[in-house]
Amino acid sequence: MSDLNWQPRIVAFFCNWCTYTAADLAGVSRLKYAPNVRVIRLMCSGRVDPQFILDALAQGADGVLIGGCHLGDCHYVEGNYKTIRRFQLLQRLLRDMGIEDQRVRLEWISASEGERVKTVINSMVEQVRALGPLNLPQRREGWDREMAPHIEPGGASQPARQRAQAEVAHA
Amino acid sequence: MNTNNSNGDVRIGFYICHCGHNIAGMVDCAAVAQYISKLPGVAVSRDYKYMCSDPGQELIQQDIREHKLNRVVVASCSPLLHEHTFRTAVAAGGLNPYFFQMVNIREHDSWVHTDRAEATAKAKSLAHAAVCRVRFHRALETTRVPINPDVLVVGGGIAGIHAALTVANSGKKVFLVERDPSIGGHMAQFDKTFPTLDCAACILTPKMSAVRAHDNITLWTYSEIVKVSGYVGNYTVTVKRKPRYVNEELCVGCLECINACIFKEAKFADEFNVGLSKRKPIYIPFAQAVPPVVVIDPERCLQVRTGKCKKTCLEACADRKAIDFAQKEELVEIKVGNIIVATGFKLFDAKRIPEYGYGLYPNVVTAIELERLVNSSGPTAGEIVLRDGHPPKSVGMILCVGSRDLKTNRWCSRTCCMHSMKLAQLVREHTDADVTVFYMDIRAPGKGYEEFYDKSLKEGIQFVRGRVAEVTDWAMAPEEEGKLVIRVEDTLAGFVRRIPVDMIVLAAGMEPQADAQAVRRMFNMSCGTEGWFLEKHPKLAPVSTFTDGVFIAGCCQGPKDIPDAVAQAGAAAAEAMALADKGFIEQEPNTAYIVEADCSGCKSCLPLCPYTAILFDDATQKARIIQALCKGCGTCVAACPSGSIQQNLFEDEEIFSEIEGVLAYV
Amino acid sequence: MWDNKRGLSTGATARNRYTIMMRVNRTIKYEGDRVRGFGKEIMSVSGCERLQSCIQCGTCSGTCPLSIYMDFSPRQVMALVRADFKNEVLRSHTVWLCASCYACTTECPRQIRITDIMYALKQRAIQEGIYPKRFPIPVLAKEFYEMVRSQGRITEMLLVMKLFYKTDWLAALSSWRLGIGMMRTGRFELRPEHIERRAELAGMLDSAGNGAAKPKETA
Amino acid sequence: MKYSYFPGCSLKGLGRSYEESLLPVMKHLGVELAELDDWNCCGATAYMSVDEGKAAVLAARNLAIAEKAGPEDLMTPCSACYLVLNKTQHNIADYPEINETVRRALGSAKLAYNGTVKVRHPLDMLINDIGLDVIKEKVVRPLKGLKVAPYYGCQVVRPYATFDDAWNPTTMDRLLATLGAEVVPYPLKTKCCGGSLTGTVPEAGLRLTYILLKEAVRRGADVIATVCPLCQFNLDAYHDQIEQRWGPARVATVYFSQLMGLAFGLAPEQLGLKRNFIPMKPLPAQQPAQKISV
Repeated sequence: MSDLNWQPRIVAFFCNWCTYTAADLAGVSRLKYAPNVRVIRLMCSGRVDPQFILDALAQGADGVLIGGCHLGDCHYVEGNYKTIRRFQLLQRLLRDMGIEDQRVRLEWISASEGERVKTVINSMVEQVRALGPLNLPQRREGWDREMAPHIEPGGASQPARQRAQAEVAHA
Repeated sequence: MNTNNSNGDVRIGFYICHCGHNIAGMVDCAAVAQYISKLPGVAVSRDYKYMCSDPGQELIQQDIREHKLNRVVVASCSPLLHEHTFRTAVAAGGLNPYFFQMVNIREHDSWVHTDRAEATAKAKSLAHAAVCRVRFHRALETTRVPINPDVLVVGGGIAGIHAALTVANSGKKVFLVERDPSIGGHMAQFDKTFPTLDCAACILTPKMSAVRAHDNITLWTYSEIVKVSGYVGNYTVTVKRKPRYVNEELCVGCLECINACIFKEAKFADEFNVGLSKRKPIYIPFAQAVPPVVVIDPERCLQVRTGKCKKTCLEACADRKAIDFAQKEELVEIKVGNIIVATGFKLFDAKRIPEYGYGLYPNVVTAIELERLVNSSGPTAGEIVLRDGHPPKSVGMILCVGSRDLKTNRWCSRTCCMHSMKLAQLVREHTDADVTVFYMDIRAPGKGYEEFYDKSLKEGIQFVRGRVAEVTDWAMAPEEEGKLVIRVEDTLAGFVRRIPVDMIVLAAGMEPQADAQAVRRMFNMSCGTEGWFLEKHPKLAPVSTFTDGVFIAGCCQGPKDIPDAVAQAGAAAAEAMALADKGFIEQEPNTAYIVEADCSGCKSCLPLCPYTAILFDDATQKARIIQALCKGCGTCVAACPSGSIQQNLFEDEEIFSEIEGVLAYV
Repeated sequence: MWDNKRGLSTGATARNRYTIMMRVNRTIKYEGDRVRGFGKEIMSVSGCERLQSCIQCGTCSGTCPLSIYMDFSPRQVMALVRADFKNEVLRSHTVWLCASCYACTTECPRQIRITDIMYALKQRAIQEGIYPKRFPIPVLAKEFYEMVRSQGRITEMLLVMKLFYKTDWLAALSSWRLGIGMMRTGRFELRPEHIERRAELAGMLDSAGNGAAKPKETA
Repeated sequence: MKYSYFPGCSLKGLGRSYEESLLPVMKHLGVELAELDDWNCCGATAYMSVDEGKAAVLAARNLAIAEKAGPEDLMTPCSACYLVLNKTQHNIADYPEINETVRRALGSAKLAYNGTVKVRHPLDMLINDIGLDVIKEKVVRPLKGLKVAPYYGCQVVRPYATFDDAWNPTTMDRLLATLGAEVVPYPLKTKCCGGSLTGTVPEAGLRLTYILLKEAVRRGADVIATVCPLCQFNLDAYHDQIEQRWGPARVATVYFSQLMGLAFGLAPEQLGLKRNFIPMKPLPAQQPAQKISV
């Protein structure tokens, strides 16, 4: 935790039509931004399953960024409205888990907003840097140790991902 | 095709592209290849100068054969650029093309970062993710959907006209829909065209008539698109046909009705002459209008507004019975395979720059107003006169009005330099006025344009380099009394000047149409920040949009002059024709499907699909996805509570492994 | 000192001089005449960064009510700053003729805050002592600065008296009619206005440091 | 209605007739003005010429005092003060380095500023808070037949004001029309009066003043209405020098608040009108006789 070389690690889910294209535009325009974000391309932000976000955090990400088309501009008409709905539910869950709002952000970035990719990524990296490491994998171990006496044998050793799936199956 | 579908014995080939200096300049490609080579399942890991080149592709194919690869990962540019190239290469090597994954380390890495170590680390982790992911890939087949060969062209300016004629000449059916009562657009208002000074009407009118006469073109003027649904090859479009209260087939354009109208005086601003002349409630847009029929302005016509008119027009029309007050707005549905959007531009409102006094001083006019004045069919029959009827002795032309200005529009409108020089030459031709052009930079880069600039200089037109600060009517010197005074720094001479003139012509720039955002949404296009429709690629796909089967041409994509608009219209027509002639499109196999065994029949996916691709099978009590209708957004996949919906190319396990991969390299 | 060649001499006297002897001036500039980094330094002052995108259109000069008296027009000053001609800019009296009416800032199509750039240049000229010694405008600025520092407020008549004293006391005499008028209308006031907590203000100004809001000087 | 009030140095000196007229007019409208405790000079344009950081500190001290005093908006009638206080607001918000300088300096006097004060000009407040309807009700002596050239000067509309247009402001036009005056179209309404250059470089500064006066005369104005103490002084005090240089351009210049006072029926003596170099002519005939001169 006190690692001086710690750098925020952020996993991003960008929709193919707007935000991913905008990130391409940022590249073509040679804009410079922080190297801490790893982009995973999906066709639509509506494909972002809350499990993806939880899994990324559980695997050691310090933050998750979701990028989609502006409302009303979705390539698939209304996928991004579904994204908001899920995102808001997930936010509640994350708050209950003690994960700060700034760690998981939803942003609308259209294909022409390369500049915005830069500002969003830079501001997010700074916010997460200020919050410090999330360290969810280590924290989970701690929780598991606390809970171990209270659950039946075998329960605690369930793989992390499956549990994450179970938790938000109905989000 | 190779049918190796087993995930057991995975043999991955990894290739990282230098892209010359583009990637290798910021990413240590050899180190990435070295790192990846140690990952489980990686049989080959190489770095190479240009993976997209023929030898690069050949390298992949050779490795597939020699090393028995069954998965390929290429780390290079954006998949939006070269995914197709590499999939084709993989297929040529004998593998199913979907055993391939691409890593974007150029646009998303080397071009946007400045620290070599960090950029290299990012490349490693992105490549790691692709290697994790690709092992879950499966062999997939594309599906073919037939294309309706008919084309819709939206907008009847010069771009729309040219696109419609080109497509129609190839033997395909075209629907040309125009909002105004006549086609012709802005070009119809021009007197001459630069740089050859040939008469706009002489070159445009034949094309307009050809549209009307063409067997393959259905021309709907005074009509607007209200709804677009479907997808490339199979669009369903709803067109609103506004009532013009005149039957186009019956009207012969004799104009008797106009003379007979109960309004004896023409008293309403004539749109075609930008308000410089008046028209009646029943009118013909302009002499060469196509279709050459009259139209009734519902806002002005007594009969339409109140139902209490003597209808003298009907009497004049007599037994031709072309006037029909019973006409109602109609919604017509058409089916087309491709759409060309050529909705044009709107002129900047010069009142937004109060310094130039448009709207305040009567002799400050816009370039299009002067265009009408100089036109022999215009309101003054071609005489350039001030509001008091006298010819001007001096004319100042102010460029970049509403262009290159962060307070209004930041872009260059591209045509105003040439347009203003053309008008300056016409003013010199028609009057003996001194003409001074106030410019920031003269932009004359087209064929024959520089020569045109030179001709302007030789004709004695004065050029002052400086952006005009203000136009006033208060005099500081005797020669300024009663004149409009331009205050400007002559930046080449290096001092401020006050220049009195009789008439000022403002070269108002171009703006996106007021309803561009609504149109963009309707056709599922993107806009740049300025509001111009966004092309798929600025260089290599300049008339395509991000929506297949929707193309753009002319000024709706950005300011351009007639030659460029026509060239773009031709290009858009060719793109549409190429798709139509191919006869089918291959759909990316990224559709969703139901794992029936897991489906609980809860129906929560049904309302999510905007394409109604999900049905509920009452017999099996399970959901079913119609592959032909699914567009592959994956919204239902993310929502399915039992995890029984999956998406090809974006399977849960593929994405989870990608997440794991990007976080694996620390 | 400022350039005498560009002084306030009228065209007529200049012409007379030429009839006697044609004087020539070398106007070429060598790279050594530039002070590298000066443009960057000015552009790094808060509010001046947009100078980079100046397109030399001349709207600033055209809209400036005082450009007609300037040796370099505001547009030229922008070009000179950007090209690192520090000595030329600081010696010109353009910056001192700026009356801070903000017309250029409002009208600039590139939204360059030209008035603020003029302030930044005035500050540097004063810091470096490059301005005409009895030229009243910088003297006024300095006297104003001192009076506010010590009193917290300005007593205009007192400021004017000091200005006359330090620049041209003869001018004070020629303005006697103005003085009489001021007394007649009850506007003549030499009793210094001041605030109560003068020490507090002085402390605050001290702790603002010397040019704390300015970037480090470049070599 | 209550406002904090920052008069600025000029309103206690050369521009005292501005305050002399503004205070009774505001009182007449039921507006309470609470003068800021121990306010200091805003720094005006001169301070920015010397040290930008200190200029920000000077203005910020006033803002901090206003913030401490209460939630009321801060009204300041002087154009220079209005500009400088607004500019400082923007600079503190936009530039972290200026914010830091200000924070440190204020801290040394145990002051702080959180950016909550709204700086308002009387014109803004009269039109948008009080409203022309209310003002109209108070008019007992309409300025019928009085031709007024509305002169805003530069700094009140540029570049930070949001209550009016920078090129063609109309708030004072509308106010004067409400008072019953005839508003003369005056295209120079936002041109610079010469500022402090009238004193330092009269050749340049006074010429600007002359152009303003000449055009007002040419357009038949009886009086110029202004909102700025420096403009009023420049347009009023230099007529002999202007006459000497370029010829006569005689027209009186008064504050809009003085015209409001007259229209409200307040006594001219109460409005500081006797402080003018060029006296305003008595109001046109149909008004009850009244003496307005030195």
